[in-house]
Amino acid sequence: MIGDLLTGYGFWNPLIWVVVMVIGLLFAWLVWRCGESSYDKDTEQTKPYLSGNDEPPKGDVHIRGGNMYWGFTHALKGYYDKIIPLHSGVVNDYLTWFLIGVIVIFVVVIVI
Amino acid sequence: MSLLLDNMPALLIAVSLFGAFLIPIFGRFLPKIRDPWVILVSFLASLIAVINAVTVFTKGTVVYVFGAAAGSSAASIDSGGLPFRIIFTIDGFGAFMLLSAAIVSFAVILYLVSSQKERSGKSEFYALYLLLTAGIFGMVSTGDMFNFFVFLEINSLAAAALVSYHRNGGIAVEGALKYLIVNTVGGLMVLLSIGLLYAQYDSLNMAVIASQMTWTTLNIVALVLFITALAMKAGTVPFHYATPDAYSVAPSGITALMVVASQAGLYGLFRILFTVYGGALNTVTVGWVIIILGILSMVIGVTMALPQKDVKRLLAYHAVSQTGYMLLGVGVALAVLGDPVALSAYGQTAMEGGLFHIINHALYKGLLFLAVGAVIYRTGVWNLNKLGGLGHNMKWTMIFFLIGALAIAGIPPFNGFASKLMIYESVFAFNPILSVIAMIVSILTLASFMKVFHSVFMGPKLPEFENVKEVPKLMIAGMVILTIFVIGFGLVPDLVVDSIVTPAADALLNQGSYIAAVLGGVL
Amino acid sequence: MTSGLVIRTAGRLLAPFIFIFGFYIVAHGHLTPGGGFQGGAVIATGVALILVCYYYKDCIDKLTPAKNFKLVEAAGLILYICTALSGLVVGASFLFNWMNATGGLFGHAVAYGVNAGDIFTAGVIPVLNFAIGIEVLGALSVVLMYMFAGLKETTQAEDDAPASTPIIKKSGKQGGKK
Amino acid sequence: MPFITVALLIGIAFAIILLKKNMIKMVMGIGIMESAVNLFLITIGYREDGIAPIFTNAPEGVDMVLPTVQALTLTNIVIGVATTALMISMIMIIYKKYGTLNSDKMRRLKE
Repeated sequence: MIGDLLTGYGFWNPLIWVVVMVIGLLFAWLVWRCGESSYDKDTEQTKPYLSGNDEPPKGDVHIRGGNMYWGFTHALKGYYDKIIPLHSGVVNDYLTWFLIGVIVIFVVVIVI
Repeated sequence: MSLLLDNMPALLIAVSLFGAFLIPIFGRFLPKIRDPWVILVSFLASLIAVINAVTVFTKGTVVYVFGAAAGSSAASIDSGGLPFRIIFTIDGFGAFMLLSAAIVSFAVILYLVSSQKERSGKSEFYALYLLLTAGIFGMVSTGDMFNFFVFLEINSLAAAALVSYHRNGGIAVEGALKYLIVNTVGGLMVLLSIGLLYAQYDSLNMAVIASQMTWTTLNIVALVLFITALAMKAGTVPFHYATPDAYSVAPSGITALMVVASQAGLYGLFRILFTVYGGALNTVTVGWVIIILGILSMVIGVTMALPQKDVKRLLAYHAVSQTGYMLLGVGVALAVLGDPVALSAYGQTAMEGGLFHIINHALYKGLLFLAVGAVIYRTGVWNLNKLGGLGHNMKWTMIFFLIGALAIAGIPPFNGFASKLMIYESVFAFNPILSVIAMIVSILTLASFMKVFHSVFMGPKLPEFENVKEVPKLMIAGMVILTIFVIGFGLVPDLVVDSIVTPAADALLNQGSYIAAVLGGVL
Repeated sequence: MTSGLVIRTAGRLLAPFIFIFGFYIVAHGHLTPGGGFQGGAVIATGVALILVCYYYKDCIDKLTPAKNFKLVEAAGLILYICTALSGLVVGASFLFNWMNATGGLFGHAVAYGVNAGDIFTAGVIPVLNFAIGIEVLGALSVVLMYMFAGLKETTQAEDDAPASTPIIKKSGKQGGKK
Repeated sequence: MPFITVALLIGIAFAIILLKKNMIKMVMGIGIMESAVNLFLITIGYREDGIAPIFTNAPEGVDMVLPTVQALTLTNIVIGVATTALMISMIMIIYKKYGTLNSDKMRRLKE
């Protein structure tokens, strides 16, 4: 049938996947429809509730990109400490890596 | 009409160049019609590329001899059965690359015409753009070693000049200079190894060299230089350093095309490995070298991308990381090239996955760069720490970026998932560890695109971006074209694989048919 | 950037000869070593000589601005492509040498054996040589002119001023890019 | 013998490119590398006692040197001119903006 992608083990059909997703979304929409409908736009309901404190300005609420995955980079600090200085920005180093690559690959191909 | 159809491979180059050289004249005397002219030429060039590709997929390999009288074959009798003219040989793989270059280059020119409206020096900019397109088309369709080198250099020069176009206080020029120096050295090494091959086989034609190839020390030297230099052009770890530098400072549309330009280097690498060396290789060793380059690219690319703060630099490291997938898939196929059972069991699928990933990557990475470029066009800010809340004002850009991000992370039903699935499953049969690494890299990719999406588009409206508007319609049109292909390739991957990817993989795996197409079975 | 009267006079005298020599190399590209690129480069050295002898600003004012050389470059390239495409018109492939041995312009047959060489031979190759010569002349001149534009060049008045009072002047022009 | 020269020249060129920090000298190193490759190409086409490959100058029965590699060399020279011009122009702009030619200081793009 259209959309079957054989991969050697089985198949993958995005059309079936899309149909299933649409059914799932329909179901979710139905559940959502059954919910409380007393939401009112121009009242206190729209304001965020922060334990009774005032809402801070919008710019402070947004989590900036540099703060994300702080834990990940911190956990792999040893790795990043090694890898970041390699990207030194000095063009001589780039070409040194090229020469090293040539020699290493040549030795590998010759020896093995 | 048949005259035009017969000469399609030549027109591929001629139309781009002709259009490019007329632009300075138009820019001087008729500035009004320059932009429509650029779009027209780019459209014609893309159309010709598509026609060429369709011809190849329906009728088989196209061989075009430059400067010959009508109807003469490539290996004519008066030259002793050896081809001595410059020959264009477009087989399945070349046609496949032509398709991806044609789609991306046309989408990008629509985007550029709109986004460069306020800039100066546009005549030379568009001329260089068409020159770069011609360089890519030439690289993927030539059948002549030296011609390949010339187009490689045209590609590098035009790309470097385009990268440096908007100086931003010299930083763009710095990136361009690094890119140019690295690629010049690489290009000279390619020429040196072409010289090594020419000295032995007295021919520059790939088919002739392939038919006589043996596994000697000199050929190994040439092979290693080819691998490293072309991997450097494609941006593979550990030769990738100049790639993020250049990608992050180039004008956004140009970066989208430079992804294709780098993949033309990848094309050269695969062409050399499979067609020129082919069966003469020590396939297991060289295959593992390619696999290890691929794994290194994937892991280092994605881990370097995670902590980046410059949004375009982050995308550039992802380009390095995705190149690793292609090398992994094709490397597995190369490693089992000498083993027919394994080749038909999973090698062929791995190859198809790797090649399918090339066109997918060109499409969704192009889309991502264009979407990010749209953000930069309106805000003028690169830094992820300073962006935020743009989803309120730039809804279309947000949708396009989301589609691109989901595709690159391999979320169904977009096209990235289809090719990644093929790579995972076939590589798992070869070596489970490699497949697991590939999946982890994919997860990290998703994580880092979560970061970009969140910090650029989500969040409350920031006061400094209160008046940001949606980008002009032509820029949207460029992104729409790529989006259609991203979704379409995702929804019907089987049609795409059957009609364009499998011929490409067959063309690479079947060295004999390439040689026979050029030499006509003489040797 | 001081150039005295001697240099200027010598440059003015030499330049026409350099141009003619370059033209000779272009025209005889199909007979002797040389050709479009070499000849064009020789002509461009003539332009370089003029640029060195005179001040960049004077050259721009009195001769022609750099953007005209861009047109020259584009014209050369278009001539090349059109010549190449004319091969398609006569029914053969791109770059087909259709003027060879037809008796017309550049159409004489090549004589065998040692001879002095006939300039009206080789078909489209001389035409392509001329195209390349024009292109290279334009391109190299543009490169040179933009590089000179990027230099911090003193003017005539500053050169003639006493050495003890240097005049510091910033050159605002951007460097060249082809 | 010429091949040793070629190897030596390429070695010198690599040494210059890798060790010199001055950008102009790096461009010179690339120029030397280009010359080395050109010399290599010319050498592989050379024949003992060959004459220049000009059709109308060739007496009967004399070897010519191979013209193909000379055409390749010529093309490479042309490409080299374009590359060098572009690189030097870029270095001029960088010098103007950064005030230095040292590649160690030319690293605003890193990490």
